[in-house]
Amino acid sequence: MSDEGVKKPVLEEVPPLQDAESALGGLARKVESLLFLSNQPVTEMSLAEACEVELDEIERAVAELEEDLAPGRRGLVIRRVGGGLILASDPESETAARRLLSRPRTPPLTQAQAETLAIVAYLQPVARPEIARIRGVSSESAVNSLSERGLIEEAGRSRFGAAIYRTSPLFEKVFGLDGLEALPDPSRFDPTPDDEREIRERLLAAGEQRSEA
Amino acid sequence: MSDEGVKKPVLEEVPPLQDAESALGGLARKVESLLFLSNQPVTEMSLAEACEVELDEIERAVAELEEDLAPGRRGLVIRRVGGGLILASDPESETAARRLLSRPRTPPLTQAQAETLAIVAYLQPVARPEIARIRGVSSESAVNSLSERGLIEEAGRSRFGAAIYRTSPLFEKVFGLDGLEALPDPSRFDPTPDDEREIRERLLAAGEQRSEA
Amino acid sequence: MWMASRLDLDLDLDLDVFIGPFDLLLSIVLREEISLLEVELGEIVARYVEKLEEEGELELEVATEFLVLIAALLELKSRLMLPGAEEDLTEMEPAEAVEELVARMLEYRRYRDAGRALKDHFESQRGFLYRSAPLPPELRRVEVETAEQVYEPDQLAAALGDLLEPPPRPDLSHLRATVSLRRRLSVLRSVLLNRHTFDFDDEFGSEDRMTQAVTIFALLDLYKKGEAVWEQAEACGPITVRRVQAGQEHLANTA
Repeated sequence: MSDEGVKKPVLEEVPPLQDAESALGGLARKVESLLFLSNQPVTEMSLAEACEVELDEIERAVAELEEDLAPGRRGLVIRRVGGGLILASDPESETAARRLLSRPRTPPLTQAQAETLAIVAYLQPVARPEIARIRGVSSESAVNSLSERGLIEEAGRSRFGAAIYRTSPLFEKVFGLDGLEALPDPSRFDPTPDDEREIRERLLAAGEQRSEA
Repeated sequence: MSDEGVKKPVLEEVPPLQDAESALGGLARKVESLLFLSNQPVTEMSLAEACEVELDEIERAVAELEEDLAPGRRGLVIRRVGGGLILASDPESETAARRLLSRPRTPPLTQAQAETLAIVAYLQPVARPEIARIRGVSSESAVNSLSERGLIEEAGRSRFGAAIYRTSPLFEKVFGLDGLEALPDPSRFDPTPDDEREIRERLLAAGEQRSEA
Repeated sequence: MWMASRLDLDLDLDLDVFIGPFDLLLSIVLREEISLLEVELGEIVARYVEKLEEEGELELEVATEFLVLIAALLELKSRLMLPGAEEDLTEMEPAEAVEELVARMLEYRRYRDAGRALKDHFESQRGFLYRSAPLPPELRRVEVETAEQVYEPDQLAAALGDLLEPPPRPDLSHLRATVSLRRRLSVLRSVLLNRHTFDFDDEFGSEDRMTQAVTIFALLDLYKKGEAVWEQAEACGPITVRRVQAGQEHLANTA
């Protein structure tokens, strides 16, 4: 007696439409679901295995879906990439997507990100191994996320092949800086160092101690 | 650099089809794209802002899309969840999807978890001791596992320092609820006067009998 | 207080399946086929509460409250039969307690049923799967034109200041040397007993730095005592250690 009404999802109340020139066949529907859920290209072979059908059946279903998702028909398109199939949004909606989705891409900086960004900002251009030496730990993930967020960018390679970083124009914008000269004087947080060479040396010395600890 | 090739859509090469009884209108296409890209429910208001159109235009586009994605027509369905719209795969493909993504099925709720979740859902915000009082048993492990599964979350402390819980946005998502108002009416679970009388009488009878022993 | 065997006769209860005392009580009370008159209600519940407590699932306060209610229920009739016999110190009259127990059971039952409904609903919704793909990279970053200031530059200066600070020396006071000079001395002596001369690296090169250092120290001690001499032709070159025969002291490492 307890669960009448709850059990019934809204779904079941609507009878499936059968008209359906525009509806997809069962297997094409399944393929669409699978491509929707996967964020990597999926081969037709994997689709066939997942659906437990023969490859040629999948091929027919994919052809049906491709026709249905032909450019200009829907918000999604199907693409063949890297040997597999993947769904993508129609490029037409890119501007709207940017407005909808790119806003919250400025989460607070983690301590690792703040340190890494400070090193790049004050010492730029600076090579990745140097960042690691100063922080006393590998800084790969902080460097990657700063770079993915567009706050730092590669500015070439060192003689030894290491990536060299500098801050980006976006960095100045989100920190409200009118040029790099506007970076606050770090001496406020440390009384002594005055020139960049000295800061660099002290940073490296402190970093080496950190990594030994 | 990894996404060149993905970026260049097939689109430009193929002239858009114009036949299109079955094709979506421009705004509905955009809405479908946006919902595809977002993995959180999106309100109609945000869609309107992103597309720079009026709310009623979005409502019409959503209605068009809802009709198009009606159950049984495609591999995707559109759902109203947590105050917004979100795309989901059709449940028909669940088994194939789990095979493809080798994702185990989420475990069902245990009875203790279900009771605890019901208390939190209907009484929120509710403190942990209150949950124990109603269940007659410490509910720590149920509370912890619901928290771990992300279905409930802490919402502060009571005056006496006890953790207070409420349901999470994920709860609404996995239960397919469009807001907490969509929970089944709790009066459905109220005992009838007959139930109440029966329990009282049987208890009293036991009490009398016992004391005669 | 009551015979356990009678309980087993009367109803076959697997206490493990109940998830709380109210759950147990409700299912006993509502079982049509048994008469509560026949059942040792109090004992079953008490045993169950005990079991919960053993498993650490019962909060003392919750249990006490519950048992007070049950006890009051079981006293009900005797209190009715002996009106005014003794004024109990408990604030609650048994009749009142029964009412509260009924209310609590009903309240519990409401959430038990709501929980079952949620559980079923959960099942019906499990088939819907949501996309969890990350945003395409070009949507992952803010565009320069639309970006606004969200961070304080001082954050950077502070972070750099933290990095300038050399870390505190690790406290090693809790570590005790595990290499003993005495032990290294005896190792050296036993090597020299068997061989007149040996190469330091051949012998100790595979030891850790600490052990090697203490061994050198021990070697100095042997030299001081006149038991051994050692030579090293060049800096960082091989070290040759030689046992000193009587009357041959202090040829030393001047060679």
